[in-house]
Amino acid sequence: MSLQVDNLRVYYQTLRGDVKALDGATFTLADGEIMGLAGESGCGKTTLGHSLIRLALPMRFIEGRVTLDGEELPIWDTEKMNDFRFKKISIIPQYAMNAMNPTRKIGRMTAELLGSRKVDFKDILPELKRRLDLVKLSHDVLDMYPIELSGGMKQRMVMVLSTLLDPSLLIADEITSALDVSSQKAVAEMLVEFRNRKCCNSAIVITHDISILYQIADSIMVMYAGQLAEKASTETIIHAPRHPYTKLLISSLPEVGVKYTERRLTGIPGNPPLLLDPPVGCRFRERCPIAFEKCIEIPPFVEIEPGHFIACWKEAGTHAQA
Amino acid sequence: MKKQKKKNEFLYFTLRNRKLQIGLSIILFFLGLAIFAPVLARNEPFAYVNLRGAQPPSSEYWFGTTFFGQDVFAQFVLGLRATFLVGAIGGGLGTLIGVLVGFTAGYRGGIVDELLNMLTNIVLVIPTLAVLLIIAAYLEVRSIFTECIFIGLTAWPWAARAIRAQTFSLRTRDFVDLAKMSGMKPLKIIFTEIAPNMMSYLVMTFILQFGGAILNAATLDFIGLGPTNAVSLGLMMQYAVLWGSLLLGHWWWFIPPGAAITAIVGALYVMNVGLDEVFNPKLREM
Amino acid sequence: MRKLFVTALSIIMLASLILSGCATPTAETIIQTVEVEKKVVETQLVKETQVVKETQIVKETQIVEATAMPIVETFPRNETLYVSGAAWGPASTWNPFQPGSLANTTGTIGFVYEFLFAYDPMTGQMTSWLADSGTWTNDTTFDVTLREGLTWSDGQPLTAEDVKFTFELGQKYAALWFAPVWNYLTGVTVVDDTHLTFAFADPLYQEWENNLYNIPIVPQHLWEGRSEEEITSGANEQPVGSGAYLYMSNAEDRNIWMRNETWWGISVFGKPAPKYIVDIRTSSNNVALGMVIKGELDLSNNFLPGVAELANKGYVNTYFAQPPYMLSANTAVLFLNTTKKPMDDAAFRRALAFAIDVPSIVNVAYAQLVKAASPTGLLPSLSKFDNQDVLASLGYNFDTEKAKQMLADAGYVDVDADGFVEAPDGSKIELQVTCPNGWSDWMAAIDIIATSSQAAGINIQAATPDYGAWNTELQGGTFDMTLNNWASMSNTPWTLYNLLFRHPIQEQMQSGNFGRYDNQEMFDLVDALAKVQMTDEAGMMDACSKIQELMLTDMPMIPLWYNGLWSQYSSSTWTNWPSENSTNPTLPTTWSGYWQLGGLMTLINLKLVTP
Amino acid sequence: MQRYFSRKLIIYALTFFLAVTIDWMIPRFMPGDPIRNMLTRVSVSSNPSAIQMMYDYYTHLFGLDLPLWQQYLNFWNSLLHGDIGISTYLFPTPVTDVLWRAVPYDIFLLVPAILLSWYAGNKFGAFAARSKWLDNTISPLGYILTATPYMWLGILLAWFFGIVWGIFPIAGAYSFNMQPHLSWAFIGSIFHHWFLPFASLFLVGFGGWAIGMRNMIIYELEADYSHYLEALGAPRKLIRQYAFRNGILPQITGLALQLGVIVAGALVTEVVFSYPGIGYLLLAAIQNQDYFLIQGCFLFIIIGVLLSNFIIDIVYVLVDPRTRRGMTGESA
Repeated sequence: MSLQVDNLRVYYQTLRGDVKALDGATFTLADGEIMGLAGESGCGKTTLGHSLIRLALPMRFIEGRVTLDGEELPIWDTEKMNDFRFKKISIIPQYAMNAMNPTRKIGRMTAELLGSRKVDFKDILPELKRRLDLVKLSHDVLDMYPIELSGGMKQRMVMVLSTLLDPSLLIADEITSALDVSSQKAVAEMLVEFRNRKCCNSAIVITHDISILYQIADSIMVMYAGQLAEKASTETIIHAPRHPYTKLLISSLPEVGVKYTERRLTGIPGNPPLLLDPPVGCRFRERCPIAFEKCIEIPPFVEIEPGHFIACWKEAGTHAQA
Repeated sequence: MKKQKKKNEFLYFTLRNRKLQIGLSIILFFLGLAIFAPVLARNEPFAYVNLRGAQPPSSEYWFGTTFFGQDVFAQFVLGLRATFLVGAIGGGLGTLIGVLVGFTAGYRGGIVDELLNMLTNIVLVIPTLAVLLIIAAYLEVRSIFTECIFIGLTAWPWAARAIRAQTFSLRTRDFVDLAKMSGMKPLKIIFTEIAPNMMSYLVMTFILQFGGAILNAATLDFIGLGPTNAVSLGLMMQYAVLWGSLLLGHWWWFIPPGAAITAIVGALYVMNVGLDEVFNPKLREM
Repeated sequence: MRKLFVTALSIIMLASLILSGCATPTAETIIQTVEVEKKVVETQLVKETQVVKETQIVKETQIVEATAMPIVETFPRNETLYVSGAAWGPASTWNPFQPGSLANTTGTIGFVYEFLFAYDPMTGQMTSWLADSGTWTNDTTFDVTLREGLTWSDGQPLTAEDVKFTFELGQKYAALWFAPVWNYLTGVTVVDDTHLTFAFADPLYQEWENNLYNIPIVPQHLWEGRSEEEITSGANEQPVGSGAYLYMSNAEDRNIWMRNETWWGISVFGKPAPKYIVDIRTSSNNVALGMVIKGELDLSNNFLPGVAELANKGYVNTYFAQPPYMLSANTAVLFLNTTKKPMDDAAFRRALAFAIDVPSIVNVAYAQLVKAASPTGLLPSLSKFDNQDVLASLGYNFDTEKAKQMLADAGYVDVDADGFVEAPDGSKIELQVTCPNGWSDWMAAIDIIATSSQAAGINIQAATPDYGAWNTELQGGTFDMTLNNWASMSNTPWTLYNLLFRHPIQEQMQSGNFGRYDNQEMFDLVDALAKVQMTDEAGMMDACSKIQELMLTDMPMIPLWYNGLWSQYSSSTWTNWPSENSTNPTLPTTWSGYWQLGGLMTLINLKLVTP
Repeated sequence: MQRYFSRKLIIYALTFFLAVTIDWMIPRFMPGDPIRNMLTRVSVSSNPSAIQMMYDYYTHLFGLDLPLWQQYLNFWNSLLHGDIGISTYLFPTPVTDVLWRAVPYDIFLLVPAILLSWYAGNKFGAFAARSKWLDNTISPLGYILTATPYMWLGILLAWFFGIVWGIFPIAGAYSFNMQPHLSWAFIGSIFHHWFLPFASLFLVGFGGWAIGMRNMIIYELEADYSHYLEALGAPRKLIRQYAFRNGILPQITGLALQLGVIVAGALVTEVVFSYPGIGYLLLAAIQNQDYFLIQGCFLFIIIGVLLSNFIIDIVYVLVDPRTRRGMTGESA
């Protein structure tokens, strides 16, 4: 068991009150598992990803416990988390295009970054070069400025950089959304390759694009309105989802491969609730075709089959009762 | 609904922002003095009211009297009027020209942009004050109004530059493309889609132009190229220095006008940063 | 080469400084205590002589072309006179024929170049200078005898040939200001080295005698090879003259003069006390005033408002210990444009003279630093030419009620009840009184003129165009009424009346009669005055009386007050300054053109304060 | 990079052309007659015909009697020969001589004031951006300083230090009791006189740069690369260091844009302290309606500003790799 998250709550502070962007998430991630994290915009998937590595204002830690390789992560403490960042847990940010300091040569920036983490650049240089080969980047990029690289190159460079210290957990945030289709595929495959080569132990891939997950993820976790809806193996989620939201999500895709990016789910009537003051109970209740009285209570996220978790009174009824 | 909320939030931040509160209250204080100047000033600004000449502040003359026995307070509050007038007209004109040039360049693009941008950059390099000095030096009679006009006419380039950049980025945004595709007329696009998004920029540009115009006018006045027939804060400083107030220790003559200019311009700058924080949520945390 | 020299010299000086092992104190430390000052000065004296010696060694061995002027590191306070108030810009010319620009190098005429005569306005006497004597042998012949033993500062003798050469330059070059003298001068004949004769046809005696102390004599041996351009407009950067001081150096804000130890006048007048004169240009009153108070400036001839207050407290010294504190230098006259209505009406002009509040100008605008002018316009030094009878019957004084009455009598009545009178033909009167912008004392004065005239019912507003615009209006005759004071202190009333009634009337009036007062009778009277012999005081008085009577009847312009000979001094280093208590007071001024009016005598009379 | 420079150079050439044209035009199309003004200062005892002759003589000497186009061409012609006329106010000194005498003082005053205020302001601004507490205490000072009119600060400094305390002189470039020579005393005197004008220029500039840098740093700390570094556990120090370095770039461009304002500041400061630079000269030239000197001052100021701009461009290229690598990082 690589990652264990228990009842994690992270809110956003705003002037009108807390936005309950992540309201009680409990799940685990196995060694070597690549887990896709899917859901509509604003469902809390990015909040979840970021809170694991860099919980910064206006995010506010409410409660919960995160354990990585048996060690508890002090995610509420920015300073203490520094010991874990990069070495134990790392991220490929959504803004990979702008993630590197524009006025430093990439090699130098890497060296300075490593130096600040007490890692000797010279020791790691051979490995760095191997990994550049792996992502098909010339070693010359180290002597270049970010602006001299194309979008895809930057993406790959950031990938190499983020995983350079072989973190146990890698969070990949929308790593493909800014790329064209062919690059998307290549980057996605590289991620798997990285995992295979133990450049990272396990990974959480946050994306809008379920088709990418279909290609690379071992499992998929679906979120809705700040809460977990369903987690299961990729095959199960795509072909046999149980949660009514997952079902609608999957069925609304004309075919696998089409993004549902910013478009509203036309197949699902209504809008996601405002997380400033979310409805009590199951947050999907108001849009759910199969909702019933019980849904006024919050459904627990329970394992209905080995490795298949779901938060729905109806689908997991018996288990929930128990 | 969404728009309404956005507006409220903006207003909320505006009223809550400490920098804006401080800046605005200073400006309003001086504006009040300027507006009620005729009521507050108990004497004509140039009348020789105190036959004993220069006297320090007293209950009769709040800011004392000048070398000639003129009421400094009367000159001060009336001078504030000139200051605000120059700021409003000079700064307003500078902003207006800047917006027209910058906007046209940014929105039209192509050769128009090339030309206007080149013009902007050329005028930008020429030191404004040097030009102003020369123009002022050759004008026979100078009023506050002509001063405003010339300050406005020379102050626009950097406003144009900023507006152009902003227009450029807005022009390529999705919603403008969408509007274009839906066959909206350019003018309508400008007013309904672009202008609202530029408002924050315009307000900030105007504020900076306002402050800049005040400083420029003060400099001109001080050098003796100010209005030939009016009272202003810069002229007060000029007279104070000319009539030996430093040496004679008539501090009440040269301190208030400079302090007022500093306070007004400083308040404008603080307001500008405050507005920046309101418009740019990223900066709110500091 | 010169650069090399300076550098070499600098290095030597630096070395000597280091060797002597002491840092030169700044001016401030010198002034603080007298004991310290003395000590310092001693060390500096030693140092200075040392440096000068070395300079000469360098000159002899290496550089022949270098000028003999030494560079003085720090001027010893007890040998240096600091003055200011003459220069209004950086030095640009040492050409004695450019009187206008010479203000910036005051002393070019007076220190370096000298005149045949000097004039002492305190006594009203012409005194001999280069000339021992000058006499009219008949109505058209003027004989001049030069002093014996006159020399130029380069050692050459100054002879009658030099004088002849100088005067004949005016014949050759019309652009020289004294060229018009040749309208009536017919020739100059040298009799011998010290004697020469001027021959005239119908001479203007008054102008001629004025010229005698205003035309600077230049050395023929250095000037005869020069081109017209060099003579009329060259900068003459290394002036060689005959006078008491030598030009030493200049910078943006100062001119420095050094005493001419071989000056012929030392044996005649005595040795001017200060070895060095540093003439400082101060743009700001604060600076000059502050320096006088601290004793850093010995004599300031700047107009310093508020100086009355400081004089009363004893911080500075002035000629008079009480108002007006200053001697009078020239007359501020309100010119009225007689080509415009209603200034074309003598009755209106006379009423205006009564309406102007001169006492307020004196007391408020100038804080009592000036005196109200005599209605004749003549300076106190020429007051013997004021006709008291004319003044009694035709003089004017500030009297609003009388002004109102006179206006009413002349048909100027407030028809539309707006508080201001209308002209007899019913037209509105709206006039402007002007002076150049930034001339702050005058600006205050025209404000008072406007206000007091308004009180008498005349709608006059003050306006301050820029100098250029003002000047265009002045000379082009487009102003309504304006202030002017261009007649300088003189030996003859003719100078003032020549300014006031300059004729003929031309499109551009460049040097007088700006209001275009066109009265042949007056012109004839002024011309008649010009031709009266200077020695004929009764004749002059008679001519002046006629001018004054017509002037005060017609009132084409209104003399208002005398601008002061601004002068405030410190007695911390130098003393024996002229004052009302002096036995033989001279003019305490450094202005260009005043050295020959007693300014130089002031320097000669100075004494070092004995600590 | 070549494109960057050639573009800049074209702009500068055009600016120069335009400035020279304006320079030539302004006095000619404005009222006032410089020769007449000069002659009014000449003794009034000379008669009108002599004055008229002098007038014609000078008019011809200055070339004002030619057709305008001819004057314009002549202007360029002599300009390119380094001749910009003879000052009427300081007749017969050539304008270039007058200006060259003033230029060293300007350099001596402006270069340290600009560079030091820029450097110190940036350092201080970055320091202020460290924490809310520092920001709230330091920034107001910056706002006050940058909003202060140059002359007022000058007046205050002159009053406090020159008159009330009397520890600094308030006029001239070196003590009136000295002649220029090489000694510590003289150098001391030079610095003693330089200090107050320098301080007023420095302080106003300092406030502006500090505020600018503070804002820049706050922007940069919110930039993506800063967040990425944070996510990778980089210490604050490194992130600040990057933010500072990147924030400096717009400040360099800002320096070029501010030059005009600084020149204006120097002008009034020189007036307040009677410091014999070009500003002081320009004022005198204006007051005396000296065509040629005004033109010369303006021209020198333009050339100075263009040169400084060009130097800043070069520095920018050296500092910002993006321009060096063939990308137009900062558009002209």
